[in-house]
Amino acid sequence: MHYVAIAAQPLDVNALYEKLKAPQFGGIVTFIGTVRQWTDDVETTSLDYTAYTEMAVKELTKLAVEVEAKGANVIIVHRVGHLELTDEAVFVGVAAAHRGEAFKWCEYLIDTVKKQVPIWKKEYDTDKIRWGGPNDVQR
Amino acid sequence: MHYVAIAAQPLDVNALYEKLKAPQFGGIVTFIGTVRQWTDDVETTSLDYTAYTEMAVKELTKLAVEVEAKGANVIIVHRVGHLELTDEAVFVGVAAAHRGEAFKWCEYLIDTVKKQVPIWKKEYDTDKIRWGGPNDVQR
Amino acid sequence: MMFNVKLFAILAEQIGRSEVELSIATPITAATVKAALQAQFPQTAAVLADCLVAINQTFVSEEHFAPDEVSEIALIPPVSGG
Amino acid sequence: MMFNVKLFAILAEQIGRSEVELSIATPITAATVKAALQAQFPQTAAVLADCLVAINQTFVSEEHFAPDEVSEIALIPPVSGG
Repeated sequence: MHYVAIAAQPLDVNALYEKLKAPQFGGIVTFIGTVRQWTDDVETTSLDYTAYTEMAVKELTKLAVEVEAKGANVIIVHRVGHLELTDEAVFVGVAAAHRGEAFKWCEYLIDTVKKQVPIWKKEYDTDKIRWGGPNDVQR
Repeated sequence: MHYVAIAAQPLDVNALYEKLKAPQFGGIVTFIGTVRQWTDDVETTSLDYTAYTEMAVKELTKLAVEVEAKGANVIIVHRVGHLELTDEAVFVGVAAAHRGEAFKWCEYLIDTVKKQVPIWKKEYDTDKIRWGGPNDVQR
Repeated sequence: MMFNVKLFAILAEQIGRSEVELSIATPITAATVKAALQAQFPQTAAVLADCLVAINQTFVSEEHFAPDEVSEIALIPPVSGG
Repeated sequence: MMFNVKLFAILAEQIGRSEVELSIATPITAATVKAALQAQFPQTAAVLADCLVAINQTFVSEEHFAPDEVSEIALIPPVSGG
């Protein structure tokens, strides 16, 4: 059963992981995006995430339902608010029968979240503030 | 800095995850293998894992060092002993600068662990006991 | 007709508000929404070029909407979650 | 010469021991180790066909070892970790 959310509080990674476990699934893949200090020669000190929350939850739900229909448990939670270095920005977890599917579906989900879910990053770098970061491509 | 182990006690997934975090890494991918109930029409009730522990640790260390040399933190811990359904058998975690690398390296590590690290599964199925499981191919 | 339009991220920052009331030509499409914002806030033109439009919390492009089909309009700057 | 050889998993179960002392022809190779086990425990032939040999905790195949180079020998049935 999927669980998706936009969260104003720090992500409880362990609690989210525990929700994925089930006897029919043998492979659990999680992706956790954390706030990184360096992007090439740009140094980040902190981030603010904002979201169009209601629409973001709808988009996340669509994605989770799509992957769960193939046979999986899916969890996607994205943080909003102010984040410091190493704080968790996003948790994407997939439990599936076999590991190949779990890897493939987890990567698909985070790739798609980054492309089409209405969430925005305002990045505080040491040289200036950037909406979307220095290289707003798939990284 | 890598951490590898053969563990006789249940895996503390959260503590292992926490070891991966670092300001230079923005993408953390973990694979957790859990004891699955069904493999096609074979029902598993529990497993015993045994290892050639000293050699297994050497093999895991080689793998971790190889991947960390590309720029990553790596954790690989495999459980031995008696496991029940949904218990964690293996934790493989990779923290890297970008998510594509973290996915690729994590999958490479678990694929390779399953192929060449001296660890063995004795599977208690409802019809009989199987060394290696019903389909000892990459699943 | 007058509609409230939600703004986010860099667009909200540029205009200093998270919602504006705009006069939008009907039938409503992504293009008429964008044209309405640009008419009232020409300084948004560069950002607006990269924005998407969501009507009733769904991305739209060529679709046409009658006024009574529209309960929520939003301008979506390039997303950067994850 | 006599050497202790470690056994694991199904092989240990078949023989009922986790280590056996075997007379192995020198120089030592994967083939001489396997031949030695099969000579003493012919019932292991089928399993042995799929086994690898580790000398000093490293998989070996064609390499030759003098007796004084060998500190540990193990027979490795098909692994099934993960």
